Amino acid sequence: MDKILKIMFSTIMFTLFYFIWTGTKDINNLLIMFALSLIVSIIFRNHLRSPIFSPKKIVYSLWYVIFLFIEIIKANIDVAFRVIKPVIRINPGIVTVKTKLKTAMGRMILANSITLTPGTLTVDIKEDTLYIHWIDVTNMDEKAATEKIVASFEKYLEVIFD
Amino acid sequence: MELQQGIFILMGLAMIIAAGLAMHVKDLISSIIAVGVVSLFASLLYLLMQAPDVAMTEAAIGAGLSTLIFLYALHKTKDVEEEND
Amino acid sequence: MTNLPEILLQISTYFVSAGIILATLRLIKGPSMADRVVALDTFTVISISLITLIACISGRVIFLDVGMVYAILSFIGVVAVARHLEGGL
Amino acid sequence: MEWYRIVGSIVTLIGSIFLFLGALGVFRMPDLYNRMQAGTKATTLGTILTLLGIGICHYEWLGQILIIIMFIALTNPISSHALARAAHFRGIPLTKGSVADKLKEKEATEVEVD
Repeated sequence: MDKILKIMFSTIMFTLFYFIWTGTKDINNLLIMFALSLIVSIIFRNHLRSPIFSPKKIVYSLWYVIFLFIEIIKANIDVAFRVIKPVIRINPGIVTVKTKLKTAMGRMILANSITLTPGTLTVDIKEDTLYIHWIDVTNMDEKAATEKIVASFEKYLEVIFD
Repeated sequence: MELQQGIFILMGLAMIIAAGLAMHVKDLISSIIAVGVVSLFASLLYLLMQAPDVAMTEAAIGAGLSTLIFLYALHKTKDVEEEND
Repeated sequence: MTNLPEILLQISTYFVSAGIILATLRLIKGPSMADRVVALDTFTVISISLITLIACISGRVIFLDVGMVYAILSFIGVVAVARHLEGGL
Repeated sequence: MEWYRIVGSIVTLIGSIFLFLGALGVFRMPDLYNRMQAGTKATTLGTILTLLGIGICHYEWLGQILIIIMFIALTNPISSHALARAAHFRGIPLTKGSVADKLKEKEATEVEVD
């Protein structure tokens, strides 16, 4: 039952994307696209995620997107000031942090968010340890780095992907 | 009109430089990337000449598919090359 | 005053072109192949913006399709090269 | 008065300045990882703002432009992460004056255990 729900959800999403992309009004066109989406969804049925229906998760996702956008703007202003100075002043290194998230999807979103936020770039993930290239290392300790880099994202992601 | 011609000449020069890089570089992966860049510049040039369909095909085949095929071939022939060293 | 948007779009086209030239210089200079791949990635992503600007100036929707092809291409190319560097494919 | 076109073109101008700064960062930074930092962050926000500005100018294209923005925002960090991992696997070094390399220490201890 869960699998049928996943297949239906992804089929409808694919058809919706096709509709937004082409803006077609021809019903036959949309029916063909629906059939193709169904075939693709059935082929990839083992890799699909179940959709989020809980309202709390949706609210947290929206807050997370807004928070992430503000962080990205901060990161870009940081990069801009670093780049236009005549002498580039950096203090880079690779540090480790630990994450509390369990699911693979949550860890992927966390790694992508870390890549987009000020001065940090995810290099590798092994189990629950993230190896992060930090452009301005202020603290080599694992707990302090975790507190500084990961904690603000985990607060949201723990609710969304628990 | 002169500005547009200048942009065309600049892009042609960039294509020639990238093609020269593909011959000059020792490392094979860099050469493959340089060949892909020649295709990307050609595609941008087609785009500036108002031919988007040709540009799309050039980008998909020249820069995408041929790069993948070259990488696959390099992966297949690597063992032989290491034996010769 | 009426053609202020056109002037601003033209200035942004110059900025984007300068970015493409800088990425190409890094591609020529880059010491190792990984630097060249980074330059290629930057080049492709900046070209998407250039293509969309051209679409806005010339007013044809089909240029956006070319931009989408570039976006897919950049992702697949970089992931393929990374996969090859790690020894798979 | 087409105010939305002025707003859109100003957003596009800001985005293109960020794109230029990202390319400048790729050109000026000393080693691969720092280049990747500048490249990924600045090009992601620059592309988002440039496309969004054009979407405001031509509001009938907004659907397609939002799809491209979503695709880029999702795939750009992934490709950069894959490339950073592969480069570190290949042993491309960090620049001089780097403080720490915990990943290298980890790999070294794993080899000793084997």
